Amino acid sequence: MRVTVLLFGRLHDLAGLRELECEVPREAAVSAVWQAVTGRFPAVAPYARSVSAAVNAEFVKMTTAVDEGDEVAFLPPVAGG
Amino acid sequence: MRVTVLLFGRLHDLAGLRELECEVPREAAVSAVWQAVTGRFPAVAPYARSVSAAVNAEFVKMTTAVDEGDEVAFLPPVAGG
Amino acid sequence: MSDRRLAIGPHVLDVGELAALVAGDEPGAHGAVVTFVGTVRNLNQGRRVIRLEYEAYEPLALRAFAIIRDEVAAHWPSARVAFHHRTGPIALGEASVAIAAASPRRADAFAACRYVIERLKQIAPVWKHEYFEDGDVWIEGAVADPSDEKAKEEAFRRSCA
Amino acid sequence: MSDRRLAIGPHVLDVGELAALVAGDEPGAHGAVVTFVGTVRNLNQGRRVIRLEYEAYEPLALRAFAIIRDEVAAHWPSARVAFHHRTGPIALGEASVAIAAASPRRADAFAACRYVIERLKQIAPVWKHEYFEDGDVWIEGAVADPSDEKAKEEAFRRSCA
Repeated sequence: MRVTVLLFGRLHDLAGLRELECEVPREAAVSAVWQAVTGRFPAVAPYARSVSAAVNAEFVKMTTAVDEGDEVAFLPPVAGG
Repeated sequence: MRVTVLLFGRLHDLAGLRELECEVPREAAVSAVWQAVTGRFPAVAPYARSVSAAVNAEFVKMTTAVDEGDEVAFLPPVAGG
Repeated sequence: MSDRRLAIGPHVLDVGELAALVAGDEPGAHGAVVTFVGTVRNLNQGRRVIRLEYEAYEPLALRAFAIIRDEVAAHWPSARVAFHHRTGPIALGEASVAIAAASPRRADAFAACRYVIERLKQIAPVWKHEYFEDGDVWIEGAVADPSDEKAKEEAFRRSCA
Repeated sequence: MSDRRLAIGPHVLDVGELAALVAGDEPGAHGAVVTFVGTVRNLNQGRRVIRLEYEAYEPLALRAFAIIRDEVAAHWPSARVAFHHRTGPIALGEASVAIAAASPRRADAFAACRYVIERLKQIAPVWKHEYFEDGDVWIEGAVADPSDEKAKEEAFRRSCA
């Protein structure tokens, strides 16, 4: 199934884009989407331990399952304020 | 010698005035001025333990000596803010 | 459900507006209003910043803001908070974040205001891109996880409640 | 020596003006500005206040303000503070005191701002006269003694430095 992936902050600099489509197996977890992203853009792989994620603009765990058409966002460590 | 006394807050309500002249002995302390005030206005006497004082717009102790013409202010407990 | 008290976007911040939003309608209902404004600094770790941009994931930021607002309500039921975060390029000296907190008790207003900025720094999906004479850097702080109890406790501790 | 950052009188308070005074001239020199506004409350210990007046010994108040400003400078050398107190009749919901504190570090700005309001309540020669439907009362708080070390420590403790 297909999901939309959003990359923020330094992740989009490293990947060279902000948004992409990913094919992942049915019932894939967010972590599988991340694997697909790092497969295409090895430069983002060092963020494996510090990345967090959101699905359809809700914070989720990497173990959360995604659905067809979901918007999956990967967030490097934040620096608001 | 003569000093000017200022009474603030509830003290002037109790005394019925905000400013008065007091005769005190040479080298009198602020506490002697307070005694003179309570002699004239016994209603303020209960403030003996909570009153603080200033001479010529500087905070002082009750033991500080006053001079001819000084402005001696008596301050009930404060409530700024 | 829209809440004018929570916003993120490229508009210039107005902390006075936020203070008015939390001060309430009834005259004198709140005794204390505390505000915080974070401005863009011209120095970061000894380097002179010449330009700066904030990027945000806006819909998720609004979720994070609502989470923070609800945490404040749980800790300080009498406190009301409003806060806006700016995005895009921000000139040096201008505000990137503005917070207002009101409560009948000043201790609660201070604590709620401080808690909001601590939590924003922990979980708001906002990223800061600093440009220097000779390069640029993405500032990265906390791993954003609203359910991290240790982070919440640290924010609460810093708010000195 | 006049200092626009410290004032007491019957004028309406403008906390935005105070924030601008401490924010400094150099763009981005200060990272955090915290303000406090104390507004007149319509309830005091269960009684409905209908009118309220502040009285002050203004020259001594300015001395007290300078003492507080200097204590802040000793505790938080990077912080700058400005604060104004209003006197005379004040309508419910209006501000009686406004404080602004700026520092490169938000912890210092919060602490300095909180310290100022705690010290003002301890030593500023200001008295509050509250009028109710059925009477009036002079609110009395602390015995004003700037040299009282215990009071200073309590204010410092509350500022959570």
